[in-house]
Amino acid sequence: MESCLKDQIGAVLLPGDVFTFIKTETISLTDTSKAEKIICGPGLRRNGDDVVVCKSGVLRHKHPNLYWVDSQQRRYVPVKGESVIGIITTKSGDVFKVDVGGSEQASLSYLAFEGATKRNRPNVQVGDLVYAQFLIANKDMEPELVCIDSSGRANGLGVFGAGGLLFKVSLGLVRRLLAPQNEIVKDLEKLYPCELVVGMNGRLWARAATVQKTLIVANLLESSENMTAQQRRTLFKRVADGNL
Amino acid sequence: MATVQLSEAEKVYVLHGIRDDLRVDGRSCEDYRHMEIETDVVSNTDGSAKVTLGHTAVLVGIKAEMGKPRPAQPAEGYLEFFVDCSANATPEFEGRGGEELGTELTNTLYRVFNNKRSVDLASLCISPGEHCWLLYVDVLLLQCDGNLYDGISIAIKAALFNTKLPKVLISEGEEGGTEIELSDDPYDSVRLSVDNVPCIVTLCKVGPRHVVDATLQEKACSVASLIMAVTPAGTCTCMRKVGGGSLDPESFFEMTEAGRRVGRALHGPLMALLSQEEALGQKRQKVGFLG
Amino acid sequence: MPTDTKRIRGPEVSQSLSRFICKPETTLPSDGTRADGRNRDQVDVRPVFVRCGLVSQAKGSAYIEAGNTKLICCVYGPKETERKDETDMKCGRLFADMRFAPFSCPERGSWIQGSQEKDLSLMVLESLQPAVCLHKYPRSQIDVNVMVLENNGSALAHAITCASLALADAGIEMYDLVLGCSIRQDGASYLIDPTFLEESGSYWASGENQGSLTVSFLPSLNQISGLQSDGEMGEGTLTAGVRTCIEGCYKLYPVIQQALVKAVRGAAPPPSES
Amino acid sequence: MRDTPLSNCERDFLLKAIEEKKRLDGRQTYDYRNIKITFGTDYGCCFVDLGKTRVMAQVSCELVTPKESRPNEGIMFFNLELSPMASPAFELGRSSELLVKLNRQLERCLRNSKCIDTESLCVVSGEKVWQIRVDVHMLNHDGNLMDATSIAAIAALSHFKRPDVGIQGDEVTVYSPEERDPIALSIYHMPICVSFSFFQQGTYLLVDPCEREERVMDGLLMIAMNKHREICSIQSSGGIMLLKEQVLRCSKIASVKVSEITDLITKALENDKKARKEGRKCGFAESMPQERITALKTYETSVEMTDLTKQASDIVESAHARAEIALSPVLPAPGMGQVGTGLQNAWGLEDEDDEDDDDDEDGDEPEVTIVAEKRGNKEKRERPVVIISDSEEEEVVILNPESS
Amino acid sequence: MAGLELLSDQGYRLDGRKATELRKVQARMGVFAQADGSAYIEQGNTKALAVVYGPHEMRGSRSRTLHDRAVINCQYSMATFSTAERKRRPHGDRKSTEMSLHLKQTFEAAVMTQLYPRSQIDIYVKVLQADGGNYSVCVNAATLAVIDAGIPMRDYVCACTVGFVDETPLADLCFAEESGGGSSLALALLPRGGQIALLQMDARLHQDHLEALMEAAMTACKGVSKVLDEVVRQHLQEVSVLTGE
Repeated sequence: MESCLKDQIGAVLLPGDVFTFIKTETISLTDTSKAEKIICGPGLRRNGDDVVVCKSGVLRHKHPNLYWVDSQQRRYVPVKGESVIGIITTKSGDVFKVDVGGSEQASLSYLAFEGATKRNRPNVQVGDLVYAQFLIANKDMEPELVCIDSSGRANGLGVFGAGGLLFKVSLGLVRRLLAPQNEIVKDLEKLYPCELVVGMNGRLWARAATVQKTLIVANLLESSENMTAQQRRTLFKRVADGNL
Repeated sequence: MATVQLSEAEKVYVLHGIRDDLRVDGRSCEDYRHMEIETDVVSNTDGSAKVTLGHTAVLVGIKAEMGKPRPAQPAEGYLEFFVDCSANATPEFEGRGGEELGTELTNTLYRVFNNKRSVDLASLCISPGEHCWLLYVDVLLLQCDGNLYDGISIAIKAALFNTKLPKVLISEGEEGGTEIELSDDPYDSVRLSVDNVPCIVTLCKVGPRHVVDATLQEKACSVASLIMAVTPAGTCTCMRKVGGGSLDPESFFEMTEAGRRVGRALHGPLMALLSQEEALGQKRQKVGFLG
Repeated sequence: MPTDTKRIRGPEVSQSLSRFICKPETTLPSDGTRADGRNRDQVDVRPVFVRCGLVSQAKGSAYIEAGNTKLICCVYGPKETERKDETDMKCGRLFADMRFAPFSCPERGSWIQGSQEKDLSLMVLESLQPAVCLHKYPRSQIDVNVMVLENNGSALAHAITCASLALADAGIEMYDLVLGCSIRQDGASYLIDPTFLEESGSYWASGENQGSLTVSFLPSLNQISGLQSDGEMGEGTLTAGVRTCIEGCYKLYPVIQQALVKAVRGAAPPPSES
Repeated sequence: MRDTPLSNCERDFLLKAIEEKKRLDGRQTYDYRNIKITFGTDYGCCFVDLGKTRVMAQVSCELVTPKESRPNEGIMFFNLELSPMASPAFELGRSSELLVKLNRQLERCLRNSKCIDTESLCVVSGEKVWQIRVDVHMLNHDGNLMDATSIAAIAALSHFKRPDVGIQGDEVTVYSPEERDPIALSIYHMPICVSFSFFQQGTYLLVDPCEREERVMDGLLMIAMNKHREICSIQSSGGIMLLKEQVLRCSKIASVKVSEITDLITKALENDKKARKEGRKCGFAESMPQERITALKTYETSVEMTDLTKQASDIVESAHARAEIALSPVLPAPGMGQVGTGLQNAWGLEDEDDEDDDDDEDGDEPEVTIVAEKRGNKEKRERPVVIISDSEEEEVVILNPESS
Repeated sequence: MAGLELLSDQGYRLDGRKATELRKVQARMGVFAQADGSAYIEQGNTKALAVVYGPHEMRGSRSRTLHDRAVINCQYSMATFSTAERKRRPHGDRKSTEMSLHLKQTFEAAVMTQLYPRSQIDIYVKVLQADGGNYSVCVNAATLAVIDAGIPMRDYVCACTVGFVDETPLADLCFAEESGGGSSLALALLPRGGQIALLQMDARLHQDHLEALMEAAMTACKGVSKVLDEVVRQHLQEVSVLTGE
């Protein structure tokens, strides 16, 4: 049954495409361990004996048996454990309301910051950016963010953002950027030093030495969304040569 | 402020005062507050009046337009009422907030004038079935401090008194139709008779007694009030109970009696005042809101 | 004026047919019996037909027929109040809405609520309010909807009666029933429970609105809960009119009570076999 | 649906960038974004793209009775629609402050300036006149709706043709386009609205703000003008304090911008006319202000390679001609009109030498621009997928302003 | 221009004024007892009332609350009898909504809103009689009302409408001049700093004349501000000095 999925790796799938698995009529008694198992990632659903595609995109595979559809979605859906960039919209009671670009605002407790206690509240203003991780994210509950890890350390999370630029890209690009050894990031590194915060919700924050360079970085990233590696390299090279 | 919130202690104080015929501001139960009337305050209108009753301030403008008589009453003109509860009075009236109260007041005014004697509608007719005067009576509520009905009705009466309609000359046109000509001379005008225009008296039942010209505090203490439109002759052109309470028949009859008495007493001084002001003529220093 | 955007209306210049029908002189004789055989100057209300619980979806409902005046009333609630910002949450709120069906009058009416209907709604509300134990329903609202199916006079009075019946049918706690009655003055005599023609007809015959009066009354408590009059009336006529109306209400009272008892019996579980 | 809130970080950055005369898309302070004017198949239908802002205007007409006060004048009616499609902040059917503001400004800009001969719209005095209705729909909101709206409305009005009528006695006959050629409206002049946004209590000024800039601005000044340098309306909005000098300076900038845009509209109309005459279904015209590499996210403009050199050399010339205009003052000298001609690199390479990266080559300005053109083309050619051909675009005819 | 000669050869206007002359301005503060601030102004035949409530808690939807400053809420309405032709609705039409918006902008610029975070200031203006320059008169009335309410402002906001006829700027237009078809410019000014809080112009005007027109408007505004200043001073004298302080 895996074979038919395997055949399609890298192909564009559309919602409603069905993978049917031909049942072997004869059950081999000797080969019990052959029962195939696959894991359906985002965009694939099991429907009875079939696997149905529910998002359009490219089918990806990860060894040994993980399959998912890589879609160019723009709207973010909170997932537990993901790190996102949020904007504080209101302070209410002992929680902040945070806009993460999802369907609902997430809540962030005052106490979910490193070193925060009842007495010692973090200095967070409305409109500030926070890099936070989802503690709770499911369809039935209000999503909740934290800015500490399980041991109470900030570990890179928390309020940030002075002097940089926030912009939005597609979720696909964000995932590409976060992939280990990503080419774009590498190319960018060569160009000049800059800071980059990547939120899984499609928000990027960049800061370089000057406003000018920050803008260049932002524009480069935005435009590398739809570029081939070749195009990107020439572009980056020209920037590096100072032709921009 | 269209309504106020009163604490129980305040209510008791007001109630006890009224029981002893001594109200919070020193009046007795059938006294009106200080009232100021000025006519001819808006020059764009054909008649206007401004009345303040305590803090209640009402401005009425009457505009006459030439219109077609209603098919059912071809030989009569008619009146159109509109009450604008402006946000000036209270922020609650902002936007459409004043509409509910405005409709209520407007409907009552239509009822008050729903008879032939209040205003001589036949005199508003120019040529039967074709042309008549249509009086737009626009009430502007500038400040609410209780007893809106009385203030409005007095202002309307004063404004009607002040209304001057240009004289109309009807001549036979060349093609058989009638031609209508308005007199250019501003002094050559027709006045309306306001002798039978009723004044509204609102009686508020507070505890066992009733008061006229209730302030907002007193209104907050009362469960029900009775609105009566009383003509100088003592007849009643409209009566209705407002508020969430009920009245027993005996006190109801008492109240109608009092209302009639107060209403009749109101007309004399009002008319005297209006003619007095009129007599001052053009020399009169117009005060408006500047005073 | 609100305008109806949902329907295509006839041209503005169009007029009702009735205006062009050459009517026979409708001047009612100012003495003798009335057109429908009732007597003047007597508390001679039209016989009424009352039935509760016709609308199954509503919490309570009532239908009333007096002569050709037919109306139906539904009560919904008590339910959670829609307006949360109201400061006074100790008491429940009563909402009343009275409408005329477009076909209810000789001339076609509009679908949207006119100012006259709003006025009548307010009257219904204020008449019912004293009778309902609103303090028993804090933070909630009760909706009363009255639809006039056919208007042959005294619609308001019957609407009040019908609404109080529907409230009782809905099991809303009340101090008393509310009954409505109206009269119309014609010269020296009065017509109780006037028909549509008498309401408007006598106006043109004598050329003057000699006064009409609607009273709503709580019969057990002997309280006037609502009153509305227009047309010029002297003191004597007014007081006499109110008394007559009260009398009229008392005449209606047993009929309404009976209907209610019948409704309650019908709704009660069958008595255990005995 | 609520709009994404603006973070403090974005606000601070934008303001800082503006102080340094940088804009998000690499434009200069007085530059317009790409303007593209497209006409639909019907008369009186016009799409305007202003960068990513996109509006559509449709003109229609109807015979109505005139207003009593003006018995022999036609009626102009303007209606704007902020559909939720354009921005999540817009709600359908609610008249927001923005809508009222835009609508009134459009009315003032086009009706009160009497740019259309309303008397010629009279058919029978006091009985029948044409009512010209202009519906403008916002399709995408990326700032500066007003300018896009005014361009779309006036272009659509100029494009529109009403049916001819004949009067015989009391009878009014409306002829179908087959019977008699429809008649264009007589337009006296073309008022075009130019928006200026102010930052830092009026210290900084930008033309054609994009959506993010609009969110951080203090106030807006809209000036409607025609190419005869007649001001048709001025409207300031947002609680800013202006000084007289600023208003006068804006009016000067506006006059230059207006003449550029007017030329563009005229050209677009001509192209459309030509296309129609040649029997093609629909016309298209596109402005092609100087394509610039610095705005890395270039709009998918179609540049033909054939006259690349010509265009580039044009730019080189113009750049040389105007090279003396300094970029540094906050508000350049009055009368500065060479706005957005691409003479300078928006990335301000002049200060790059002292930076510690490998980006040390200071760009010769004209050269840069040429490269810019090249890149734009390359991108265009190498990424044919990007152009999603929908039905409307299929009928598009590419007309290069340089070649036409 | 509709056959009317707006400016005679001798330089007089329809109502006998000179080109730069303002109409007679009369004003009074503290007209109503219940409002937090109120004022009434007559500018020629244009009469307007302004009432201020606030700063108070936000009313209605709380979502409009600003955490760093007060919200200014304006409503402009015209009495139905204020114009020569009766108006059907006092407010809610497009023009009134726009006017409300403009008033709001003007006062957002002038009132020191940052002193009252999370609160609301209501300014309600009612035109009782309209005879040209409605916006300007309303601004002037509202300024007085805001002062009467004791809300801190940067400066008076004075507004004036000017027109342009025969190459001459006319100050403080009346209705006949406004409807004459010439260009008219409404300008709200903070006179001390010469800052323009609102600028609005209608109808065609050549760019070269703009400066002269604005200059005339600013001069007229300064004239108005003198009158208002006097009114305020006199009012304060009456309420504080004469009552025995």
